[in-house]
Amino acid sequence: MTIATEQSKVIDGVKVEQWVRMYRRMVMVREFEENVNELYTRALMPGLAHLYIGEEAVAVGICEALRETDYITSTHRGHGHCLAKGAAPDRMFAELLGKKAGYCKGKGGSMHIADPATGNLGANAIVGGSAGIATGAALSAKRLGTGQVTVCFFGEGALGQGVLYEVMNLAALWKLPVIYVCENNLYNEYTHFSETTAGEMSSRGMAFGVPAESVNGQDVRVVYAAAQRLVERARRGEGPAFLICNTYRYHGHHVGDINREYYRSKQEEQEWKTKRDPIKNYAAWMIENKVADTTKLEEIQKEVHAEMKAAVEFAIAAPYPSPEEAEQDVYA
Amino acid sequence: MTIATEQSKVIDGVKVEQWVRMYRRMVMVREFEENVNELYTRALMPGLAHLYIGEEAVAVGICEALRETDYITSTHRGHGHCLAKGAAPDRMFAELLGKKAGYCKGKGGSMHIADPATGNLGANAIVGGSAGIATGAALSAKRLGTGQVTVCFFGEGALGQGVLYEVMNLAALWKLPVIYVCENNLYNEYTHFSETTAGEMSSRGMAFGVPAESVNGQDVRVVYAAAQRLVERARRGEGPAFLICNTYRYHGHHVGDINREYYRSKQEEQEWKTKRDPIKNYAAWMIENKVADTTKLEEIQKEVHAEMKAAVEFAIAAPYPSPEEAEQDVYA
Amino acid sequence: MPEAATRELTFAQAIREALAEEMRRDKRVCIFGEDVAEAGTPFKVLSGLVEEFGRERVLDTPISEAGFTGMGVGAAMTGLRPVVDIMFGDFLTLTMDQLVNQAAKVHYMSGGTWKVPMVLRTTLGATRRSAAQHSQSLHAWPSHIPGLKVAMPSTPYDAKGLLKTAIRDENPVVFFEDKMMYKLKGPVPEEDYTIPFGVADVKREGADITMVATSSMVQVALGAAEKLEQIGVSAEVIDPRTTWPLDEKTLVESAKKTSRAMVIDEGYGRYGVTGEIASVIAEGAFYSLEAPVKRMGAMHVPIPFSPPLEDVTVPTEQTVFEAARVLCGKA
Amino acid sequence: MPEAATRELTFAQAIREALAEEMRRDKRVCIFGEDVAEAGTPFKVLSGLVEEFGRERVLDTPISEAGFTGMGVGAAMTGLRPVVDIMFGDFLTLTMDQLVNQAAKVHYMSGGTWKVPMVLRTTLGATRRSAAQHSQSLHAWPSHIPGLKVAMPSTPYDAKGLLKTAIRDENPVVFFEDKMMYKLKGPVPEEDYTIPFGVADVKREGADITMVATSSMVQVALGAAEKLEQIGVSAEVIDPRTTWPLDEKTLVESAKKTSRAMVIDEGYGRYGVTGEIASVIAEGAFYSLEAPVKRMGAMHVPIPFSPPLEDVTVPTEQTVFEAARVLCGKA
Ligand SMILES: Cc1ncc(C[n+]2csc(CCOP(=O)(O)OP(=O)(O)O)c2C)c(N)n1
Ligand SMILES: Cc1ncc(C[n+]2csc(CCOP(=O)(O)OP(=O)(O)O)c2C)c(N)n1
Ligand SMILES: [Mg+2]
Ligand SMILES: [Mg+2]
Repeated sequence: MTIATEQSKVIDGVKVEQWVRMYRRMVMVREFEENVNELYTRALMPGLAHLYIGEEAVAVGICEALRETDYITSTHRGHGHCLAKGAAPDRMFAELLGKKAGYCKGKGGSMHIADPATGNLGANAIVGGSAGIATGAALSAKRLGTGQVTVCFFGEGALGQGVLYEVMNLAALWKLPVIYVCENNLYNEYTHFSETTAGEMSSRGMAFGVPAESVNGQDVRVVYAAAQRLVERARRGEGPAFLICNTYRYHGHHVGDINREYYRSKQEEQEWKTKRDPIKNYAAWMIENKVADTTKLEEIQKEVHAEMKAAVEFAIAAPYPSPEEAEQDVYA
Repeated sequence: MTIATEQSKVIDGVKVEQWVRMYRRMVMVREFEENVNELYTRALMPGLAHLYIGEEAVAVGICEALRETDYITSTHRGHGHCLAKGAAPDRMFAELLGKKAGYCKGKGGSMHIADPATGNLGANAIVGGSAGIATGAALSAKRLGTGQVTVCFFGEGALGQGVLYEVMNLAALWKLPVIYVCENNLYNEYTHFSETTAGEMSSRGMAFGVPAESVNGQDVRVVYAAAQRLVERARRGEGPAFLICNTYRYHGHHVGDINREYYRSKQEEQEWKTKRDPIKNYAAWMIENKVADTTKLEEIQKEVHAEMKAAVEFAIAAPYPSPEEAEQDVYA
Repeated sequence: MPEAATRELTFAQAIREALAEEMRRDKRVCIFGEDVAEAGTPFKVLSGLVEEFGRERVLDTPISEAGFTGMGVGAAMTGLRPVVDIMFGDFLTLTMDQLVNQAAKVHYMSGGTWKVPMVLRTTLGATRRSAAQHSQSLHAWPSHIPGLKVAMPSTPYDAKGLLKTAIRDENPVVFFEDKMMYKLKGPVPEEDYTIPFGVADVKREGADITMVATSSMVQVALGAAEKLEQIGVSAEVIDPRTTWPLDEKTLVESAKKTSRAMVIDEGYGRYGVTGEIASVIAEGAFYSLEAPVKRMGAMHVPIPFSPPLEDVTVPTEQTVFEAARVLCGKA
Repeated sequence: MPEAATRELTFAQAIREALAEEMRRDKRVCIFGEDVAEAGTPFKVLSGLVEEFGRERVLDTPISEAGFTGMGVGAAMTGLRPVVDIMFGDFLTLTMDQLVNQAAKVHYMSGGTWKVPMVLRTTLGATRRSAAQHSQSLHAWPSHIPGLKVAMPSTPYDAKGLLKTAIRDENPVVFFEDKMMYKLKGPVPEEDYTIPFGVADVKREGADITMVATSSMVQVALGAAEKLEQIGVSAEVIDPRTTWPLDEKTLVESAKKTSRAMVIDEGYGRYGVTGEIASVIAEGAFYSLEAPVKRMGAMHVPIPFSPPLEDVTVPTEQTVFEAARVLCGKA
């Protein structure tokens, strides 16, 4: 099998190795989330979680354009971002189950995965809450001359939070290397974004001096290309950007949101799932363009599947922190 | 003297009576503020005050387009707004001196003049702090069907406050009758707005679905015409607007800001004062267009001057509240 | 206390009923917040209200807590009586300027001319496995601020009566609901009733120790009181129901009677509600107290996610029981 | 306490010197806020810093308190040591989400992996005739929140030493300066020194009554102590210097010694600092106290503008003196 081994071959300006990695990462995110859902249904996970299924191309396409030392901030729907930036599934599952082996020693849970090693400044359960942090990290990078770029992920619901505009303005004034990535999945919880967002979404960037673009968030190639361009621009010192990725979440707002027909139709869901699935469509493109063949893709799926099963088992078997740990880590 | 008596004559589509009232009001504001400055210099006024001198055409032009029952919210630099909306100078001076006869019984002072009788929802010492209040008042007007319009005055420094965008978005979504009037006098305290404001200022409205305009704030006729149009539009139920009035404050940020050369040049000040003074230029136009003659204008100036002197004397003579009153009015 | 307890309602139903009745009574009452119409809030507390009152009076907002709280202030000043919905008490952080620099001060700063009859409903309480940004009990902050009133019911009956009072009050009221209590059932009469602010309720009479408990901690204290009875300690449980105004007299009189007091509140133990109430009792009942007033609040840590960690951060029946036992010298 | 008090500085100069020295020592220290560069702040506390350190390290921001405080958090996490300037303590309302849901919790939520070495400097204090939105003392709020430390110096010496400690601390520190105190002079040595957090300072020794006072109230308490001396009462004045961590031991030991205590703080008297400290003393010195701990804070009203009104809202030498006299049975 020549195709799969020719990792350094370049297709559409990108190495095959990278195309394959993006595929693997998207599959990882999906498999991870399927397992989260199952852990919830089996009552093995405390609390709730917000699944990223359907939006995989966004996190993966963006993070593919980042270096390991670059920063991200994430959201309540953050598993995809963390994985795409390189987090290990076993420690993530452990965190989701409140185990000591988790990224936050069980203190954070689903909505607060953070990891200095992969540049993950932390997921945030306050909508819009990490915009300041991301912009501050960009200030550090600029002042310290490290060349790092920060990506601030948020849902289109965060466009309601004024603090976002405060920091976009600052990022533009100070030409900070930060990309604001708006994941427009159409809903703020149960309310359609058109009921909460006046005006043209992309003008929300330009009004604060931040150039904006809007792309198909279901196509990892498109997302990656845009991210690549904007990240390099930021790295060159040319300032921030605002990137809207149009996407869709297949599941409920959170794992408990099962009956959704009062706010969106089954038909709408079906259409996104069947016609615009980021993994299926990307797989078809890969095969068509000889980036990989079916066997290779199936192999990846199997590997990821096994990896996730092992990670889940690791997490289930891992011990809880002991109660005394509640008082630790309040102060550094 | 025919001109002055022909109050109902119409010039440029506006009654002479109205043109004259605008002149009188601008002179009132200026005279009021000159007296405030003197009260400060004579150490008769507690605390500080932010003078509106130079910006008179904005408040007066806007409020001329409002009904008595319409609402305004005002700022730390608010005396002009209050007077233009119909506040009585004597009770305003009394408030500035902390006297019981003041609009707020001495509890508010310069930055908190409020008066239900003239639709003044209150001046606000939090930059951007009244944007929510103004938008809420517009919600009431719409829901109760009163036909009232609300004007929210703020300086361009308030463009830094995210809450402004939160409520503009809401006003646009709900088509609320509110006009956001941005008084761009070039400075946020001691910092030039170009150092604090990225992008195109007027796009800050459109990005949230609020149509924006930018006008010469030194020309009361221009301000009035724009306000008239936008207020009527809002009254018809066609939604909010964002009006930028370009203007200048002649004095310091507050009465104690005397040496200003470290942040702006004397030349700049001189230019605005001599070439773009809203009162002088308007007087010239009035005479040229036979709206009034010099005698009439001098008469107005004298009247206003006398009124202000009397108002100041009233305030100086008025008694302070008694200390027990400190505990009153906390709860309704 | 309920008189004609003909039926039981959950805490959530009691809240909803109070809102519905007030909205029927007074056309000026309206609700706004995130997902209040479309979804009836994530906690489903408002389900059905939009159907009855329409989208003119139940308004879904963008995720703009500061903005729509500020609009609540302006709307309240000009003729509406808004009930602003802040989904989680943790998001109060975003509304503090509107609440504290605006709502609380408008009446006073205007020399008593403008009024702000607004209610801000929000939640408190941990142990829902929601981690540090969705588990706080921040009611000490508004209680610290003159111009605000703060209510925190502990039963369906109190919830309905206090919410009606809040809506009819001419001042801004911050209304805290324990989100873990929404399914708690209790008697609620059909007739219209209100509960005055500043009147504590003795939830259980006792002779040996006074337990002042708020909101979520009232049930905990009652549970502990049961256990105490078994070891021969008679505990009086008092719920102030509003932290401001505070019914100091009832608290102090009880402590004078029992000579021992503790204060249990789910907010952080430091610089919060327990400090205030303990001070009031320590001062008022100084010559009667046989032991220092014992304070119990949330552990001074951000609320952790992991169940075994989270569970030790808030007072429980068991920890309250044990503290009371020690206080009464029965350890 | 100052050792080699070779010279006197004002409180403002002491703050400025601490910043300048720390900025020289550590290139990562930077300042941002409104008018910090161009004007050196309206209080002129920072005058001259931009000239020495340039606009890369002293940054004028837009009027975006939430935004730039949030940036402070992110910058602190990633290698800078920002000192965020919030002009008036009243504007803390705008920063509470960044401060409380972000800065205070990042370290804990991340399982101890990320740190937030940020200082937020702001002001407190009334009687400047600035009315309700520019006169508050809101330090009780951050003191209530685990993950934050809160310092509030009362002398130029403490200001410099505590600010240096704050800047070198690995945690978010909220630093309150009494704006009426900027011109107060006091001895400040030339040598580098820091003052540890959580160590109270006995500003005056005494035998008959313990006065715990914070920030602006320390001078007031010292003045009252002078007056008390004239009527034969020896007052001990203690400044905790940081409300969190709190040096409980020193406060309690003093109260045990004197058997009478009062707490004087310029924040609102309700649900604030006085409640906490009075409770700590009432509990720790329970068996030694001869009278209830007396609390004095700001009157429970928005701060009024008018001088005769404003003047009665905060404790003064005279009111503190009188309260102490009554407490000591010398009335
Ligand atoms: C400040 C704040 N307000 C409200 C919430 C409750 N909440 C959690 S997720 C969410 C909707 C977010 O929508 P969006 O930003 O589009 O993200 P999505 O869930 O669609 O990924 C809301 C309102 C919150 N977490 N934080
Ligand atoms: C939230 C807030 N931040 C800071 C201040 C301090 N402050 C008072 S006026 C002012 C500048 C305001 O500039 P602008 O809005 O342009 O109004 P102008 O004074 O020019 O009329 C600042 C920063 C404040 N009052 N409120
Ligand atoms: Mg969304
Ligand atoms: Mg300005």
